[in-house]
Amino acid sequence: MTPEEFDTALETDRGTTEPAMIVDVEGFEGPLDLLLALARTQKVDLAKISILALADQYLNFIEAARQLRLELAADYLVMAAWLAYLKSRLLLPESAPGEGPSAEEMALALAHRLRRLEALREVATRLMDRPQLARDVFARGAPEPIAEIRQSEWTATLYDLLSAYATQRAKSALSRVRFKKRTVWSLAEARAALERLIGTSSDWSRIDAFLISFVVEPALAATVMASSFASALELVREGVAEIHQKESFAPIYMRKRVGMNASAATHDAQENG
Amino acid sequence: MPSVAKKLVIVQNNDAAAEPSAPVAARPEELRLLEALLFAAGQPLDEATLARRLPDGVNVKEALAALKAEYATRGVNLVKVGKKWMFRTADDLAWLLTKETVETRKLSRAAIETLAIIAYHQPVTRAEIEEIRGVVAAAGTLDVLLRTGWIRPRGRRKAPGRPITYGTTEEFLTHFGLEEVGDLPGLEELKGAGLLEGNLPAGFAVPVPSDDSALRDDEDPLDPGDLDLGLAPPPSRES
Amino acid sequence: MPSVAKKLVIVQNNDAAAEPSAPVAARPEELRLLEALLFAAGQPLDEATLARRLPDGVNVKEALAALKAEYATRGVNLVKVGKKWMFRTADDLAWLLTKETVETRKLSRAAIETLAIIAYHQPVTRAEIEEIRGVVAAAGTLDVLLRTGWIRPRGRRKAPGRPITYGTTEEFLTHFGLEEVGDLPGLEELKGAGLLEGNLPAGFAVPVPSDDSALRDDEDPLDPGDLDLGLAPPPSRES
Repeated sequence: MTPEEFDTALETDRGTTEPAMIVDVEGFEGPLDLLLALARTQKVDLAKISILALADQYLNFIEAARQLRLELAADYLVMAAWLAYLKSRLLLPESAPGEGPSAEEMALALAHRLRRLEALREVATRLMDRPQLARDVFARGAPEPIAEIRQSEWTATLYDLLSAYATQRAKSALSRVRFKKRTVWSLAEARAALERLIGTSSDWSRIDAFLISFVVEPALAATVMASSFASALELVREGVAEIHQKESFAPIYMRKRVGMNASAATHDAQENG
Repeated sequence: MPSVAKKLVIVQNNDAAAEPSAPVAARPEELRLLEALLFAAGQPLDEATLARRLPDGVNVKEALAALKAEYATRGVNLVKVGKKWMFRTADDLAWLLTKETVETRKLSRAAIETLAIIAYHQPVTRAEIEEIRGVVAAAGTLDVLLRTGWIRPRGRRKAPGRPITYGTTEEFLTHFGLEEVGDLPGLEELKGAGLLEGNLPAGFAVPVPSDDSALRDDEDPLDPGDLDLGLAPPPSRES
Repeated sequence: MPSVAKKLVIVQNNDAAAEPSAPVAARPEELRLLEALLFAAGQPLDEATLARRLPDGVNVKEALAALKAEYATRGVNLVKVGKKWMFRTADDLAWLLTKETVETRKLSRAAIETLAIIAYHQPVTRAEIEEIRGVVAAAGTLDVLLRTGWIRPRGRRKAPGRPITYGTTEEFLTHFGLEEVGDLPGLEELKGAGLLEGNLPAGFAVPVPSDDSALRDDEDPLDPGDLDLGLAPPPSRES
């Protein structure tokens, strides 16, 4: 039974002193709800409601329920006891003022609670009547996901860098003391190169300038120089070429042998060798 | 009869300009961008997020206002819910679209009332909810509401027993299309009638609901374990 | 200069009519309905479905065409895919719907060592790096370093096989807060900082690095195809 049905059931019996025989508290959400339903039968603004009359209605209702041996929740009985007390206070002249709230104040507080519950129910209805998302109004049915582009940002500190470098350099230096394989320019290679040199010109050519063109890696300079010099001396000894150097550490020149100057060149070369 | 005034107006008729009818003041590109972002998003977006995605120098507030006005009469409206913006179908088109949805879970009367009490009286404790309803809350009511994601435990009342206080969430605002709890229907009437006061003595300031996550003076933060007790499950999505 | 004609026009200024400015040719309601239906739909809808949902007598084809035209210049377009219609973000705004997230990753030990050797010994070939490290480089190490943008292939060594030489970039300097690569600490400084300890063999040296972009005498320029060989791929996109 809904409160509305109860209302009508009760209304038909209004005017008789006998309480309604159709009693059902199932439909009520507690004593306040029952009181509110009863209050509505007074058909007046809740602000002007007669609490005394309401208390009577409630007590009659409870009494009827008891006669029918209906089991009532404790809440309802507590309210009944309180209303009976309130009723007695309202009927009797106020005896000791200042001792707790007066009967009038208690009645007003009850009326306030009833009005508050009623108002709340009304706004609750209005709230639920609002267009609700996914019931009345709808968001985009097929949202387009935001594509995530993950970009890696690498981190490394200068300390990481330096310590990695130092550690691994030190480690490899200590653990792998080894002799570097030496790249050497063979005498044969040097001789062939020199023969090509003196073959192209009968004038003096600087050996070092010529040799530079063969030296790709600086590390090879020494071996190229040494092999070339040795080959040059060999060529001079064979009388194929002559070399010339003005002073110690000065550039060495070389040319195809052309008679007279040979001995001087050889002499110079020997001196510097 | 309205008065009819006659006026003489000199119109400079510039032929050249009149010929290729000038396009209606070109629509600013930022409206396109905003439109795309908000249409694509599955969730409401706040202004800061939008600003971050838009080119520098775009006045997001103004652009949103312009876009909202543009869409006001359309089948899809731009609405502000909480501090966020989203496109939604127009309120009056529910009839057209409701067929589309599976019957949404119906809340019990107790749950609806409890939700309303939390919305209008927040922050509010379970005892206060029971006081207003005049009935002991059924065990499942708060649970059901927590599961909707519309309410959340927000703190603890500085009172004996330190009861948990409840408030509404951003999802609540989104679901009911509210910009803020101050826009709750009937709030003004309730306030005017002094019905938000609870049982406070007269002359006490009228409380106004607030879902401001800042705690009130009479609230303590939740205890560390409170949120792990299943009190606030992740906002459930309705499918 | 376009000719400017002056005209005298008598304007009847009807005050009453002027007040509530008449709405520009009212937009047909069916466009609102279509808009809402297509917006809320979880998947593209075909014309038959749309027709069933719309009031009788609506010319769906025409309405769709009108709606498509309306949205053509917007951030969201109405598009037909197959026989079905849907709203979709404008093609040119795809960039807007991507989010770039930056995840920081630590370089592996091998990568850091390799980077350090490149920094100190540049220009240096892969074989030389392996020689210095005493380890064959893992396949991905140089790749990862190229992706950081901190190293670059700078030329080819004039030697058999013409191996690629690597050097550091400006980004390398920026990242490590160096003004120039020559600021990298030398042997004495490394010792002073306690990074190099123990008995180092005589002749142990730390080169004075230089990232001068001019090719060395023993370097050839890169071959035309070198940079396209995936040696320096654009920042990889992971989805």
